Amino acid sequence: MKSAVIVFPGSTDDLYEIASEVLPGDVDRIWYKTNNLADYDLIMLSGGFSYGDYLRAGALAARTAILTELKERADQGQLILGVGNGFQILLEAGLLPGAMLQNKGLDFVCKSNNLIVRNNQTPFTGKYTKNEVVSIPIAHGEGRYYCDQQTLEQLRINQQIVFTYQENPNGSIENIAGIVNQSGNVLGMMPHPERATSTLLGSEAGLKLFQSIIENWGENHVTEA
Amino acid sequence: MIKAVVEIRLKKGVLDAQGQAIGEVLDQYDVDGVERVRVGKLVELSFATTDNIEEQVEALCDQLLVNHEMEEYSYRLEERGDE
Amino acid sequence: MIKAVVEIRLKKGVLDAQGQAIGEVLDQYDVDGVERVRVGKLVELSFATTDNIEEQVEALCDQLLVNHEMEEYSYRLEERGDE
Amino acid sequence: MSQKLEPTPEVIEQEKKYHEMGLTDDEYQSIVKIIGRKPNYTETGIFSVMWSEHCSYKTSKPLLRKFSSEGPQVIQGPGEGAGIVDIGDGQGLVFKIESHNSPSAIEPYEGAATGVGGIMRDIFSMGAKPIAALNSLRFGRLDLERTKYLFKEVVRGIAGYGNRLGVPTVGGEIQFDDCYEGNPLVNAMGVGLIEQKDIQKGVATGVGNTVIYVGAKTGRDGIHGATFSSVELAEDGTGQGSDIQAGDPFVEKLLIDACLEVIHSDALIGMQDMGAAGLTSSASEMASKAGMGMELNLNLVPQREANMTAYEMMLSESQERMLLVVKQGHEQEIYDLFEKYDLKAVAIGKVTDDQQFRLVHNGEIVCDIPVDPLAEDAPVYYKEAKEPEYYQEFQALPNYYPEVTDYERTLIELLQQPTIASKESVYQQFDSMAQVNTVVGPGSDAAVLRIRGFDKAIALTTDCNSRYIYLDPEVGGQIAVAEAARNIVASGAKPLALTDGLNFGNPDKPETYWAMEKSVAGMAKASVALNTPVVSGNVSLYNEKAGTPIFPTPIVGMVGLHRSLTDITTLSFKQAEDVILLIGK
Ligand SMILES: Nc1ncnc2c1ncn2[C@@H]1O[C@H](COP(=O)(O)OP(=O)(O)O)[C@@H](O)[C@H]1O
Repeated sequence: MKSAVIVFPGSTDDLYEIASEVLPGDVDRIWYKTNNLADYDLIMLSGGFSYGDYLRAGALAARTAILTELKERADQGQLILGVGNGFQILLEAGLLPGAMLQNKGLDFVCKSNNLIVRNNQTPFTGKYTKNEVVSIPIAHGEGRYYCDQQTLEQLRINQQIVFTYQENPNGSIENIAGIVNQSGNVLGMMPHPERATSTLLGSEAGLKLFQSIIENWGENHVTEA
Repeated sequence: MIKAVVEIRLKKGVLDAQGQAIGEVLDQYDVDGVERVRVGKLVELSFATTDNIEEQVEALCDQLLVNHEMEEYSYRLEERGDE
Repeated sequence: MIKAVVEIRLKKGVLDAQGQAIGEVLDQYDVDGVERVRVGKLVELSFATTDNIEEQVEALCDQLLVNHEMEEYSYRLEERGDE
Repeated sequence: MSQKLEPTPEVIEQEKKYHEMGLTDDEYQSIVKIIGRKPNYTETGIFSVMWSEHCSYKTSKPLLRKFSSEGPQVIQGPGEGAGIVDIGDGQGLVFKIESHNSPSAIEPYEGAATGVGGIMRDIFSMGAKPIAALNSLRFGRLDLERTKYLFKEVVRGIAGYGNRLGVPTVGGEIQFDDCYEGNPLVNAMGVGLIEQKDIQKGVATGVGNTVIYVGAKTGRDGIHGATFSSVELAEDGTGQGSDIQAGDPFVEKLLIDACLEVIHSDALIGMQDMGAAGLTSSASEMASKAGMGMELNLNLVPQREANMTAYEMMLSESQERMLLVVKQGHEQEIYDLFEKYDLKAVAIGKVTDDQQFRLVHNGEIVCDIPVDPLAEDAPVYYKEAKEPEYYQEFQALPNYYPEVTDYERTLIELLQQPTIASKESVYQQFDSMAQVNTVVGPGSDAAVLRIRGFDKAIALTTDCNSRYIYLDPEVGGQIAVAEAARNIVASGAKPLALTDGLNFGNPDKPETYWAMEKSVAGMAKASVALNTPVVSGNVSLYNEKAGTPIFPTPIVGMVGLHRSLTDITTLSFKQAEDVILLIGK
């Protein structure tokens, strides 16, 4: 298995560092100016504040050239995971529907947080049970997910809502914390699974997300191996 | 020099949390007639040329400055002396 | 109904980090004439009355909406139909 | 040209223009003696900032000498950007406290934000990766509108800047008291992790080596900030709009990443951040430390505004700027490295061997002064100390034993005090988990971070109860250090060393100076007794509003080491029936 984490100016290396610990095979740190994403089984966009989150969270990063290639990769079915700012970038780039607004309470919120797994039939969530409650922390100032009614209807019908908040921390529509695209290969989520990979730090509920990805990869590669 | 002043607002129906928060503290002030507060963004683009300004402003708004999922915009052009 | 549209800008000399970052990303776009980008705030106040609007707008700007250490403002009044 | 408006050396002398810059008559006379002629406007300004309390510690130096910075665990004591202690495995912990009180009193968001930015530059300019931020905040009564505003904006500023850096804010403390009304305290502590072999110093060695400027452009921000923070606030607490220093955390994040890469380049000789007194202090200190001189061409300095004068450029406190000295001929590799991070590096001068600090602007020499006296020969003042009358009065009072009849009500009333109440609404705004090492975040005695890859962790805390210090500065100083050490121990770690943020009123008042002297003596004594040497610190004086000083507030920032992750202890009760012990007397 081969994974990449795309890093923009202002992104953090948290996801890259943790992914390197929990994923098998190579995990490459891809600076946004390079672009060759062809060989990766999993492409991740990390958290942080790309371009300071100026204008709108994720907006400026979403307009860089590497996103054009990322869109092609998404169309070809490669797995793409955006966490926090990575989710915001996927929205701004149109890889996922909807938009992100400033938290309803206006302030940045960092705390431990319970999520409900709404869809465990995605390549990212196979190891969870449906409606499982998992503790995965949040840390964001612009995490209020918004979309129009029609889009929301689509999300529901296609089972694209993957995670919801048990207690809504930011005013997101329908408590939405994470969604996939229609084909299910692109996941964006505001909570940080990479921060929930060790009991020492409070939770390891995020590990199953990475394990689900590994398992999914394994299933798709049995015949080739 | 020409300056484009772009006004970006949240679409109707999108909760304007900032405007609402300001609205809630208004009674502490010396105002009685304010019914509603809305907060938006102002982006000023100063142009070196005078060609195709309108196309350029609109292209920029469509591609970058405005997120059409939740925002809408309007703009005006101003002739400005050197600032 | 009268609406006051308040434009709030950073004072001259104050670093506009947002405008600067947007300006740098602009180079990647199909615009050639933009020399400078500045980002400000837009606040719209809708009034139920027609009395003392100017005083009220100015009082609010002075006391709440504008940070006078770093910002300055201007405003216009618009007659608006019911929105 | 605005430069024409500057007063001539004669006018500066005759009309005592140097007073406006905070220099005394005696100080002016020593400058004339040092350079052998009357200084021009730029030179006078440069001396005034370098000889300000903020840069020279001219009033506090005699007191700071009482602190011990000795100990086998100390790798770097006071003198560089920050102190360093050994945490084993070839690693060091770099840390320091910095105050940003006066900027925060005027523009709380930017004041607090740039306070975080400044302390982080002190950390990474030494080659350390910033791994944690803490703070210590003081405000007036929370029921006043102005206090609410200051409080809210300071917290937002710390969050807005710190969160964007990807550095977790893991702890701090907040107290409210009338004495801070109009004069809030905003102290920020930065902590970094370093491989001892990577330690950088701010030196400019090697004749002909190139001086490189990196980061944000220079504007007119905070001109006179360094001298300003050494003068009492005007009664209305207001300042000029245009010289507010605003921060850009995005650029700082790029600087962190780029600077941590450049330390591995053989071309790098020295690096320092442009903090208070910006270009002036960084350039002259780097030259002086190396026993060299420096010549800069100010026309090459990246400028944000038009028609800046030499004076303005040298005194500007624009944020997110670094000064590097690199080997001659290797400039391009440095430019390329920064370009990778979308940052521009430009050569602005070179190292000379004549020990002069020489500046050229528009083809003219606008400053030519010997660098050593500028950086090192600031006057030192031994102020008069006098025991305040209240002290004997208080000492004579009998001990007070509160009589509590309704314990439940008293408890609730206590918990309602803003100083005691939960600070969750504050620290929830800080990203306390960034970098994924926070074992114990805000809300406990001390924050605990794991050191990834090793079976060890570190503990961090800031503490100071200024009320105790007001009542008895010497004992209060001891209590502050002891409290910090207790917080470290309670988390399961061994206290290693401390940094201090000394916030006081006007030292020209003998009663204030007395409190400084006594509290420093108390802290020094406790730090020796507990084997926690003082490795760095900061002094902020003139914290007065309309002549009333704040309580003496010497803040202690302490670090400790857990030799194993299994040593970590947490605050909460674990299960029913467990025995509760009360230790101490
Ligand atoms: N400004 C702050 N920033 C971050 N954490 C804070 C801040 N103020 C308080 N805290 C956290 O809240 C907890 C309680 O603080 P405090 O009320 O000062 O208690 P204590 O007296 O035990 O130090 C501490 O863990 C502290 O780190």
